Amino acid sequence: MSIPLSWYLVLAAALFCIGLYGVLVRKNAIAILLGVELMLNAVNINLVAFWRYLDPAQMAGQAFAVIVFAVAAAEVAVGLALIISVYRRRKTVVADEIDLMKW
Amino acid sequence: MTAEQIFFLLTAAVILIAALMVVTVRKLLHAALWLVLVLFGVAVLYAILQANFLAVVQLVVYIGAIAILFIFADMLTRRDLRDRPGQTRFNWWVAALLGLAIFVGLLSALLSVPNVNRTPAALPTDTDLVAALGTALVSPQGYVLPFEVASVLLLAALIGAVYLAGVNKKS
Amino acid sequence: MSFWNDPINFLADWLNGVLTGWGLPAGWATVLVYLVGITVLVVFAMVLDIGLVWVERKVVARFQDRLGPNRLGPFGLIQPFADIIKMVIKEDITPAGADKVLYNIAPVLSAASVIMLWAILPLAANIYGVDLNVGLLYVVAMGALGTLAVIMAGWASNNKYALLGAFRMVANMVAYEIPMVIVLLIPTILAGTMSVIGITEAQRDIWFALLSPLGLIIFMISAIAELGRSPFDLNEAESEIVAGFHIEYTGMKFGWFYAGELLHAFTFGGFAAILFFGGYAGFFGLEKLPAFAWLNLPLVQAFFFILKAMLGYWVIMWVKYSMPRIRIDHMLAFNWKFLVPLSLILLAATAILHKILVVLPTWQYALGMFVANIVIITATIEILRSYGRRQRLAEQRLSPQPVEN
Amino acid sequence: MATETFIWLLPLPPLLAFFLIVLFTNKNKALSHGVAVGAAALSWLGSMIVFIQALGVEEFGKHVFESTINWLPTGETWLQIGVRIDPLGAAVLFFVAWTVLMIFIYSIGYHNFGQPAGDHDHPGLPPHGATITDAHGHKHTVPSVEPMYSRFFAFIGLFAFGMYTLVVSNNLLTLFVGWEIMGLCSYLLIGFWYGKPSARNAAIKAFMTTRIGDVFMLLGIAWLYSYTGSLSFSEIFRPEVLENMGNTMAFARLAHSLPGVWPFLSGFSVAGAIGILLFIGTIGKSAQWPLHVWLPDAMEGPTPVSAMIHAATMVSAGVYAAIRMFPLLHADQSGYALTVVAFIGAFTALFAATIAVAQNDIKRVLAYSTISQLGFMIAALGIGAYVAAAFHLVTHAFFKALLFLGSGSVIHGMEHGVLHTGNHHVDPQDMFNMGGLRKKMPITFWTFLIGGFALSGFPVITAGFWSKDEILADAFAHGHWAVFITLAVAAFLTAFYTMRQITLTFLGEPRTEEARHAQETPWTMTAPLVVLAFFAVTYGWVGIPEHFPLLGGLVPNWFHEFVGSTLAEHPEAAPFSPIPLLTSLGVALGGLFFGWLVYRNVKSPAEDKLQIPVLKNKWYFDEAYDFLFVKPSYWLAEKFTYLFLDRGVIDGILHSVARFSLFLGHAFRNYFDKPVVNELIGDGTANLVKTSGQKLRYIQVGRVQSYMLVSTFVLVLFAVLYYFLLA
Repeated sequence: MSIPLSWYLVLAAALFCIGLYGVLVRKNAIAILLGVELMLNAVNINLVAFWRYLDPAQMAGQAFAVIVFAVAAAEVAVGLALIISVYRRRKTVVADEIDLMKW
Repeated sequence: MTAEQIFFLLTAAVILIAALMVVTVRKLLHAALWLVLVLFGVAVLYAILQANFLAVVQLVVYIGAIAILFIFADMLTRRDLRDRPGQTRFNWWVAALLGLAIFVGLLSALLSVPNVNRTPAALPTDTDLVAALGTALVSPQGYVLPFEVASVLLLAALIGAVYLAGVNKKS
Repeated sequence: MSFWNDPINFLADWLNGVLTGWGLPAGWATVLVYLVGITVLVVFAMVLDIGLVWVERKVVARFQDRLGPNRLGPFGLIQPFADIIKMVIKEDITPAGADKVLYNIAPVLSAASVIMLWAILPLAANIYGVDLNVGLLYVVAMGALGTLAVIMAGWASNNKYALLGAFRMVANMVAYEIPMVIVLLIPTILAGTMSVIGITEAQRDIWFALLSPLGLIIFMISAIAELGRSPFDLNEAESEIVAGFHIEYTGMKFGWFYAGELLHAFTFGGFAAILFFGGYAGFFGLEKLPAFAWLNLPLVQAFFFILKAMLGYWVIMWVKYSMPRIRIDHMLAFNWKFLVPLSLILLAATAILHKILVVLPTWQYALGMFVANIVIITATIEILRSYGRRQRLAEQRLSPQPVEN
Repeated sequence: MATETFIWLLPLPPLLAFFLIVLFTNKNKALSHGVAVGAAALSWLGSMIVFIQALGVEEFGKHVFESTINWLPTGETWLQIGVRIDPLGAAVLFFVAWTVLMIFIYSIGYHNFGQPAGDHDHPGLPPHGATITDAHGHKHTVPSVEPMYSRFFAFIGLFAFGMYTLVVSNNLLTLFVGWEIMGLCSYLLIGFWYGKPSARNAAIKAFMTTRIGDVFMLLGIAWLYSYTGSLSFSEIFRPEVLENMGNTMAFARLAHSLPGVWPFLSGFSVAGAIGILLFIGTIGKSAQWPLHVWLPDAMEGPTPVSAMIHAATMVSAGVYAAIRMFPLLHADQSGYALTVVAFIGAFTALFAATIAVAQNDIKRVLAYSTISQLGFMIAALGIGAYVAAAFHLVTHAFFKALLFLGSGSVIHGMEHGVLHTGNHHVDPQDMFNMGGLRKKMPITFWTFLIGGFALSGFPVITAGFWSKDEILADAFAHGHWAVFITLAVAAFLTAFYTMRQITLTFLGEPRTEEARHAQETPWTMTAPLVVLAFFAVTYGWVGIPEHFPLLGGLVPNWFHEFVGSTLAEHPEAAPFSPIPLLTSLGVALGGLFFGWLVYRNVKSPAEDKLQIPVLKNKWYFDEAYDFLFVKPSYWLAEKFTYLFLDRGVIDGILHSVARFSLFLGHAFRNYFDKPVVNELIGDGTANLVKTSGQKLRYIQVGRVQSYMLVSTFVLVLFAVLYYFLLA
């Protein structure tokens, strides 16, 4: 007996929600990005699991996982660069304190 | 319950516990290292799913680059870390409830996939999966356009990150 | 199946038979055999590592016009064991304020990242751990784990020298990973696979070193940088930051780093042999002749592989003990402004030429590839020379001119 | 490669050379002439291959090399262009290839390649010579290299392209294209030394004069196309098409409404009218009366070479086109067209010969001689002697090229003498400054002598004799007495002025210090002379009439058979008669003898009895044209068009339009733009946005996670609602 598809789906959903929780509650902007990474990984697990369980000859799942990798890398690079840039100017990485754009 | 299932459950447990640690631990560096553990677990999952290429790329890109980047960023912005006792916002319980609600919603949506307890499909025996993925990514019948768009995005991100994080020499 | 033709499977079958004979279920027996195999592989690597300590010390002595260890045993062969005993019995210090868990994990992770490379290292056509179809990427992935170990060690030591050393090391490794990945694509293109076995088999007629000498050079440079050995050893530059990221480590924890580095160097020698010198095969088709059929015996192949790996390792040592240390900004500039563009050009040229020339007979194909490499090398040298000349002239203009009285 | 495809490539090397020189090699003189001469040699080689292949084809007149491509879509059909080499084309191609190659080689020497740059030479002026110091410290003035050397080779490359295009065309369109390219090049080359006012004026004159002919030619082409729907020779020369055109009255309505008023015009058929229009193009190009005035002035160009282009090659193109159009002229039932042609040709032949007698400039004599000889060909064409015209065209091209190159060589030698003495007031082109050059420039002398004898029609050995004799024989045989006598007189004058030229230039003793120091020119100039002299002698032997006494039948009359087969009906060779033979013998030898007799002792223009003002001044044609055309057009341009039409009428209208627009703009701005657009629409929108923004800004708290929390909450809310309401 091998692993049913549902196990992967449950795991991915849980990982996604943990990531979402992290995004919503962490004060540190870097930690918010960590949460985003968790969510992206949850998505990738689903993509790959569906690829494996539905039609392995069709490469869509893996291809999109690769593209998610690229997007994640880009997001982290730009996000962290933004945070560092903000930190240089304002000496803070707390997301709530970065509020220049309020009214 | 077979050895494979046990192995999966162990990995899943590691992933979930590590993920919870990521969103709860106070020291950001430890959070980043817990994230590495999550990522490693996900790589193991990929390996179980026989997505060898993705498993290795997960290690190279996520652990080798993204996690390192997090650790660097963390060290560069370190002063904040020790000054603050609470790392969690005041309304964390709202977020937790919302997360739970979304978890339930996602489950109900995902588990409604037909035949959700199916077993893995048979792998095509005649082709190399890595070669097939490579062909799919660069063939015009496959995903060459999204792939190229992603590479342009990466380039733009690279330039943007260098510009943002670099020290402006003029000012 | 005889031992001489397929030693690993022969032994595994024998062990499996023994275990099932004892009444174990077949599945458990297989798992146990695998575990035994892994253990044997790791032990082999570590024993080799002990030998490497001796080799390294002897070679460095020769380079420095000394004799090296020569008291314990014949030619000082027992010396490494004395070293190990010393390390094991030394006091194990954990600095105050250190992040204990990370501090203790780091050396293990460092050594593990090297030993895991041995999983895909084929000693002979049928002596290998596993034949991954993404073998080359796996090498890079393990390098990433090594990076992680370094930064963990540097952070956990709670020492500014350690952290500085770790930063340097990580900058070094992340940067040189890029030419490494690019240049790994060249054997991939030439062989049409990322599996190390496949690449080795593709070199039965001609070594990739002849098809892509420039690729070999770039690979060796980035491998040395990846190792953090001289001239890229500014992560442990003792004149500036004492000993880099392992400054606080003592005893066997330091031993793990040390062993890991030695084994890593040897392993990269091995990968150079696999990627460019035909690994266990690569006798230019000689083994197809009946008189040389013995070249296909696994133990002979393993012997030749170790020989080639030793040669690569020797080159790494040679460089290490003859080159001065490079400054960090020079090192990064060298990578980003020179090595990466050059490897990209080489990659593009190789890919295009491969597509064009692949229909030709082998010797014409090889000649075309070789000539292309030579052309790129010559052009590079010319560009460097003219750039250097301009640089020199500019400096001369800027420097104070001697006043003529 | 099929020969047809090969013919396409013939014109291309000189064109490539033109672009190469203009774009890349214009700084390097050796490279430039290398490219140009190489291109000319390539074309020459190709032409020879085509010519030899043409010789090998049985009944070549019926199996010509022809290939066409569709070029421009015109409604439902295509305008086709293509190449065609038939017997006439092959004969012309032969001499064009040879003369062009010779010009190119000659130009190297003529422009003093290898000499130092001049002391104070300017682009646009002829080189003035350079001073060099030899090993002993003596200063010498030597010829200096042309400052615009590369440009010259570019131009003649383009010129060669035009000529080849014209020759290989199978249709009037590309023929006209090549024709116009040559027109442009002749303009550029005549005005090559644009620093000289005379050269500028000559260039403009040549361009304008030939343009008159070209306009009529274009009209003819357009008429032809609208009538037959095609421009390709094989289409328009089909017998039924020709017959149709020949039988249709061109001006039927005119003749109907004005009966008997203009019987000459009304008798014209379409074929005749079109033929005459096209023939006017030839008049311009080949410098026939009354459009002959440009050719003598064209001698202002770089002395012999461009003169040679204009006189030996390009003007031949005009005659070539006329010969091509012969079937059209011939198809005219009334015969008026050919009469006009014959009249103009014969008149020009005589008229130009009279002027040539009184000229002192060595090149001008040759220029008028060219006009005269072209008149011979045109006259031959007019009396239906198709083959004779073509024959004279070819032989004339060779010996006139030889003469022009020879005269250039003479001038070059004289310039050497001028540089030696330093007396720049001596005109190196005036024959009265020469004399006795026979000893100084032997090669030039002997080749010039051969060319001159060929021009005069010296019996039996020279090519000119055979071709001219054939024209006279044809005129006699067909009973065109007027033409016969006119041409005989012209031939006498030809021999006379030729001998005058030779006597003044080469014989006797040097009349000036400069002539005493003249020098033979380099091999690049003399080698072409020798080659051309060879053809000036031998080319006549391919066309000896069969019934000629003694010589007839020794060699078959190849030229007549070959070129004659171009026409649908093979023309009969004229029956042999002693009268024209004796006439041509008499006029040639007589002219030569009298020329020598009269001028052997003449020392200066004053002693020359034939310097009659009316001849000296070319029958006052330039003055007449100036009074009749140039002055009135200046008046029209200045007084009427500029002052009245442009300044008065058109400017007035424009100014009032502008004033009205200004008024309208003011009105719009003050009564519409400012109040309505600016205040109501523009500012009003802005105010609206501003006010609403001020009210709404307070919901922005600036905390990114709060936003996200709210949006997640809303998402969950919607999901729940969706689930309960819709699912």
